[in-house]
Amino acid sequence: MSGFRLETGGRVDRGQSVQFSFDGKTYQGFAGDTLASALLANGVTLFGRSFKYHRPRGVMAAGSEEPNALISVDRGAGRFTPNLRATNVEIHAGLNAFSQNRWPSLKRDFGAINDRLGMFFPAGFYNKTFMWPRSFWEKLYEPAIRKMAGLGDAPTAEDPDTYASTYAHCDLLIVGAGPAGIDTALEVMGSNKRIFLIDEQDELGGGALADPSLWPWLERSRKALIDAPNVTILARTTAFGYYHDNFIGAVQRLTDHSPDNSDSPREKLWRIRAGEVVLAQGAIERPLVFDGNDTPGVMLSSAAKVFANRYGVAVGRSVALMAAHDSGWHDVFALAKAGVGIKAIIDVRKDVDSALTQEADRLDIKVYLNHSVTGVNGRHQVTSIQICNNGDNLSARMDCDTLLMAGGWTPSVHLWSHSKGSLAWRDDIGAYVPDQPNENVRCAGACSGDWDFGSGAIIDVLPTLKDQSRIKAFVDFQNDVTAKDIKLAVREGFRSIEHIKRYTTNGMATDQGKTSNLNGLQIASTALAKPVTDIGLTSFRPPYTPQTFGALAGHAKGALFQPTRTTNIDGWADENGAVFELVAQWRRARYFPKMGEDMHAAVNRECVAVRSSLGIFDASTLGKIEVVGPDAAEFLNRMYTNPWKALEPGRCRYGLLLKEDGFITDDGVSARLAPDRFHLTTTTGGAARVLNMMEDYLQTEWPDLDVWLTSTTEQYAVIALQGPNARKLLEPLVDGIDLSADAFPHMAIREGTICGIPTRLFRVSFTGELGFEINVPTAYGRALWERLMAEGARYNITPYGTEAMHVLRAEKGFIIVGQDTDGTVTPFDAGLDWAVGKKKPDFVGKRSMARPDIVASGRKQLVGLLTDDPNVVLEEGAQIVADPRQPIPMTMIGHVTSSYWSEALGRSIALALVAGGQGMMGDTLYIPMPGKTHEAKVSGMVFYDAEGARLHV
Amino acid sequence: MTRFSAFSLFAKALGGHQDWPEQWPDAAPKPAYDAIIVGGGGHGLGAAYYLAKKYGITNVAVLEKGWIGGGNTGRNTTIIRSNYLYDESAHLYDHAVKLWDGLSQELNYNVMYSKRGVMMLAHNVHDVQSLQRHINANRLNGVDNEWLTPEQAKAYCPPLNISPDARHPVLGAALQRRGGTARHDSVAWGYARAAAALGVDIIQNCAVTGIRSGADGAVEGVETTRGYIASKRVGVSAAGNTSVVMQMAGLDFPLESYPLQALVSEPIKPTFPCVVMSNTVHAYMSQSDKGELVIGAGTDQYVSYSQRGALHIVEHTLAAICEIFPIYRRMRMLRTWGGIVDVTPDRSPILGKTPVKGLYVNCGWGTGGFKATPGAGDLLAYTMAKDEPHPINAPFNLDRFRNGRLIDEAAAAAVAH
Amino acid sequence: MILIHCPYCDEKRPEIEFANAGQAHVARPLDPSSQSDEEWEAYLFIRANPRGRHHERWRHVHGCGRFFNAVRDTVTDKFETTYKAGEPRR
Amino acid sequence: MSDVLIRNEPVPSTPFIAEGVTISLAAPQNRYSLRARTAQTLETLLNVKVPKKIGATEGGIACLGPDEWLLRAEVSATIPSGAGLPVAITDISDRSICLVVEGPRAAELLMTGCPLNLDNFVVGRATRTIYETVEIIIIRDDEDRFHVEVWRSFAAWLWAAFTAAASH
Repeated sequence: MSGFRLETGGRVDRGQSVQFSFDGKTYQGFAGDTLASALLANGVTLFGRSFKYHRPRGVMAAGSEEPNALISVDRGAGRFTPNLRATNVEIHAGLNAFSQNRWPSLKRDFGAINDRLGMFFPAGFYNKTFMWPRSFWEKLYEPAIRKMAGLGDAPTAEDPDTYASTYAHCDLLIVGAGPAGIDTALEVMGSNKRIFLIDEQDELGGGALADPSLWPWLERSRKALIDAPNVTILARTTAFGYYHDNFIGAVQRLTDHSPDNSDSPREKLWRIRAGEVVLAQGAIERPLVFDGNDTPGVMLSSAAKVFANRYGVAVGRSVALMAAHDSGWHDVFALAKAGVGIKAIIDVRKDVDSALTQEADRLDIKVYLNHSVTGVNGRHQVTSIQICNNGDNLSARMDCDTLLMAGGWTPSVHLWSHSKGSLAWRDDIGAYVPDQPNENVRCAGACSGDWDFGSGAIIDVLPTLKDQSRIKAFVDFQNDVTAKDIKLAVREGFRSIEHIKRYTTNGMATDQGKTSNLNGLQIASTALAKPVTDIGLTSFRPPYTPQTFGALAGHAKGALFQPTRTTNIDGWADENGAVFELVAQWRRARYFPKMGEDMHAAVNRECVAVRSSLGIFDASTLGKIEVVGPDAAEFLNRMYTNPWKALEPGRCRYGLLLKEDGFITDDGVSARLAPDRFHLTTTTGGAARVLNMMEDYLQTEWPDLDVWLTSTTEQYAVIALQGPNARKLLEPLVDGIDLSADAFPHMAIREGTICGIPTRLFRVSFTGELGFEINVPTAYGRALWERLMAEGARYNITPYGTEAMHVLRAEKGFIIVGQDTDGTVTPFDAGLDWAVGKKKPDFVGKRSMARPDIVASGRKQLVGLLTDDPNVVLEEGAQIVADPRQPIPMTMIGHVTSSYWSEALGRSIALALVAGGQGMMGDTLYIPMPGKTHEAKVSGMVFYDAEGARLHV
Repeated sequence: MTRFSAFSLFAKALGGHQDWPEQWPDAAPKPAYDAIIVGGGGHGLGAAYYLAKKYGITNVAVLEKGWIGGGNTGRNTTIIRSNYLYDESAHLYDHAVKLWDGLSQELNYNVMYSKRGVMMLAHNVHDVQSLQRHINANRLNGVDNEWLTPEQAKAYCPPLNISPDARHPVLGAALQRRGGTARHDSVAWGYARAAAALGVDIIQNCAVTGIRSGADGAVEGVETTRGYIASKRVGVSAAGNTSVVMQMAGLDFPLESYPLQALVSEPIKPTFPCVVMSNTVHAYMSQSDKGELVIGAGTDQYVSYSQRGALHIVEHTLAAICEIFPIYRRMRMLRTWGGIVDVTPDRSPILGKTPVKGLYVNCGWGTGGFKATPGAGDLLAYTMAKDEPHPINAPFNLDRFRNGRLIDEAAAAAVAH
Repeated sequence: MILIHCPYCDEKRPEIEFANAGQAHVARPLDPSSQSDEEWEAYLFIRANPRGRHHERWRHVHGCGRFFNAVRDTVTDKFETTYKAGEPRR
Repeated sequence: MSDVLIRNEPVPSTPFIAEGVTISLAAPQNRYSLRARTAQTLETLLNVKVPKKIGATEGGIACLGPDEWLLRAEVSATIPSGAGLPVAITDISDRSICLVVEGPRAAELLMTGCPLNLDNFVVGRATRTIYETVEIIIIRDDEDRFHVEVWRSFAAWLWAAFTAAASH
């Protein structure tokens, strides 16, 4: 045989040789090889280094339970993936793989010093030291510990690949396409049920892939299933989690096995809702626990059979078996038939089925019953082993290059446990098996504990005459957890498996204990002298195997991450150089800088334009709710603090909305279009919340009211025209509405047309200037905006953004809910007493305003604040104190909620919440900032045109 | 108690670590105690320790229905910070942070408190205003918290994506340098070991099934699955199960329990130096000393004790993480788990006396309980020892839900307008 | 993602179409002003939060839009029943 | 004013064609939200048949909830206001746009982000539901054709999501 590739056998395509590299060295493999099988075929035994002690490690398994052979794959810029299992990586031309957790090289690893000092690093050692001198922790110990962290390197560039996701529905989902899964599918195939059959490997078959005698059956079955229209087969797909109501998460790997990077998705997330689930995930072979069991060349016997029969690779030239279970014997017989040299069978049991010994004789294999392996020689590769007759201490050396372990089997109950199905302990196989289901699910085949592997002995640690405290018998290979670590945990008082796991980290490596959980339980059970069932079982949680962040995020990437809502006019703003801000889900124009302007300059110019002539503003994002029905006014009367019944059709009113706890949650100007029809507006961020709140009261508290709510936020584009020239611009464009001051006063609404388009025209102002808000069907928003810009040129019409809007409203003392209020502010705190209907017996939030702390004095109240130095613009969020000379911690009496430079006033202005503020007019308060303490005087909230002369023109 | 030190570790190593004693004995319940703590999490064990250490009450039992530290203590993302807005919260959490400092030495148990800094991201103008308000308030309260520009934030945490084109661009960040993480299990075990050394009984697999009170209505003891245990002082620190326990005393509570999920990636070499939180995209992350990226996901929307979270929560969390830290899109999720968080109407804890004499409560920590562990333990101990709250936890009383003096940090962060 | 039976649509629909709306049958007092501070606190804040059988409200917000009631076991997360708003407690 | 204002739509007017599925913007139409306690009330007012069962459609009227219907009609259509009656009729013509998703892969495409089992969603059925995080209304117009109503400000995102999924 060439290298370790057997002359014949295996499912690899010997006609198709594939070149790949590992740690920079080039190797040849065949199509169908995994990285593990291809490297083994090339005689490579050293694959990686363990986590804690940096011990040399080879391949232990052939599947996704592999704890040792973790490698990184580099597919070019941004396509570096650490911690892949060599046993799952399919080779392809140009595959570029690297070993991990070693420096400078895999063979000579500096970190291996940890192994020499291992006796000083038992489980939990870090709890016991690194504490003195105290200062050393931060400066020396912790940085050092953090440096040792991790296995593979971290990615350093953004992943250019895309990921897909979908929901899917089926009547029957079968997880695992081994013989049990395939048989289930074949049985149900005839029905008209929609069937999903998924398997993590690249081809169907599971265990059958390592048993040539089953291949003809497998071929027939595979064909039948592919031809069946009601069967969907997903290979390279891992069902990683079993969620409520038969909802299963699975990830399909689409491109990693092919040589070139493509634009098509790398992986696809399947979110499957299944009527019934059949779990056929099989079982995982258990390693045996003995000194040196982690030496490269020591592996599971079932894995050796897979490498020989599926990949045509001999794991060694002289192979010994350490068995506690019949299955190992059968594996070795299969190896012998495949042409692998067998050195001997060692079995811990006194006697085994005579059929086994006879077959061994027939194949001329030496057998040692009631023996154990007590030591393994060789560092990067097994060179020989020590075996010993249980009971006497006559240890003998046996040369071999590979040692197989057959420790029995552990049913894969992971998904079953995700589904909260109960487990039952079976002494005969020393494992938990599925018991009572919690979902519509059943198990088939080995994962339910029924198999034809034969029987075995259940043992924790192989008998040895060595001092147990001196040997390194591994349980969790990747995390370097040894039998003595578990015994130490027990000795130190950790009695539950949950504690032992956390203390020793047993089962917490990237294989999540697939090969270590049961051995850990057995050892703890012996150490505690309690049956396994009294120690508990660590619960399995998704994912079954590690899954890619990107796949779980699905297509939610970049622009698709979350929708950015834009108005019909957004495109114009974008083309005209607007600077945007994100508000709730919306993007809004914050200001429109002209060449060379910064925000300050742009905002000043925009404000001046509004005050002196005409400004135009996209207010489309304001929430709108149409409230219609005979009881509309009654309903609003109960929701808002203000009275609504007397409001005449054609008129508007400022509405203030509280939560039932009495605090302001939203506000807006609303109009009565007809006796039974209102047009409400809400804040941009409050729209959905307010509608939901109103529906809640309407549906569950006042279902008797004949009124219905409809969101019209997106039915209308809203353009605010603000400034002395607003009416002049509108007059020639509007039909059917008399715009004169008497016919159309402030806080009124009229319906007509503008530029031939129907409009709801509000005369309202959030700026203190003569103003209109034009509502038109959304699709016409941009065209109308452009028309107004054109017609408004003669008034030097100026688009302004949210920042100027904030300044203009602050000059008038209009609050912004969410900025000047913060969810703890009542109408009285905000100086909005006038908006509260005194005579109303009830409205949402009224009762809460009578609670002791709400009526107490000294609450924070909204006031104006004028800095003594008019040029100082306070920081929003700056804290206010009465005595700046007090020591820290200071007593803070409030904070600045809004603060701007007012070009109109030629000075800064601010709004602030100050304890008892409304009683402090004219008082000087202090705002201590780093380096300087500012002084400011409490004032009223209206800084500009207090009498409102500019509004009523 | 064998003192832990590099020397004892060395000495024991030579003996093959054969003679380490139990870190804490597995006690059986005595008929009566001077004080009982219900709930063997970090908070409860801490309370027991401080009762014995600071207030001289050593005849104390901690009753844990499962295994100590098996609840939220062992199921959180171990973030420690104190940069809260309101004075009450800032003082409460800063009291805890001060105790975190030096806790390893005090307990002679390395809890690995790592001051790697906690950074909170601002993604829009409103976030900026909110974080600035926090920073200013913290400064005058003597709590460290500083503003970072996007560039400074990236310098502090290189994996951060500060592209202005991001869906949620980073406009800046608030950094508390004293913030960080600790080893969650070690906190529970360290308190248990230190408390036991002072005489506290730590009783596992002992569920409280009833609370007995006398004619005067005062607490006399608790019924448990291991028999009746008498005590005139009972402190309940049972997180998600608090409502259930309080019902036994006939008390309805302003609490709801929700599933909270968290997850970790496979371990990788050091790549993420601090803790980053983003309230806007609902994601927070750090890297454990083992190399795993530790990620907090959101809570499910419904009350549940199943500790079984939904997949779509994980999808949204990882989408958010990949947006803020695009280089991790190829990383892989290794393990997820669920906790049960008890949430009050104002998202602030309840820590103090109850209407039942001798019955004290510590609950409602929501997703933020771990950071408060030493503080909550100390203040619960104080309150039980003096039968009155310490000034720091006085505002966190039950009355606030009646009189309206809520401490609503989330509301103060306000809603986008 | 749990499946929830909407009593109005009369079919099981996926959770993400729904919004949980807290404990059910917490009726708003007809005359809040007459409530004592204690009674008002109970209405606003005190919740059952049971381990087991729980009455809660959901809204089929991305469906028919209706609020309805449900009885669900908070330990298994399994629904016992769902019924329309206004129907008597089950 | 002489020249009339033109409409501005949030998605391209040219269809997106991928293997097995085509996505296109439907022509503008009038949309009304019809609300009443019973279908009967509306039938009397509009004197057309109004579907009683949630999810059913009848002559352009879809029943979305126990007291909610969506009426879609051509742009010339008019409708009484229902003033004074216990009904609510609200013009929402421009609130949403309609994406037409057709082809053998139409259902498959929608199910990439919609958790409903659309294989069991019969022709003529309509429902409000969700695509990932965005609310939509799905109407099965034919075996291979769905109408997807989505609020305007979400349309650009949905178009991007659909076209991305369609090209996968």
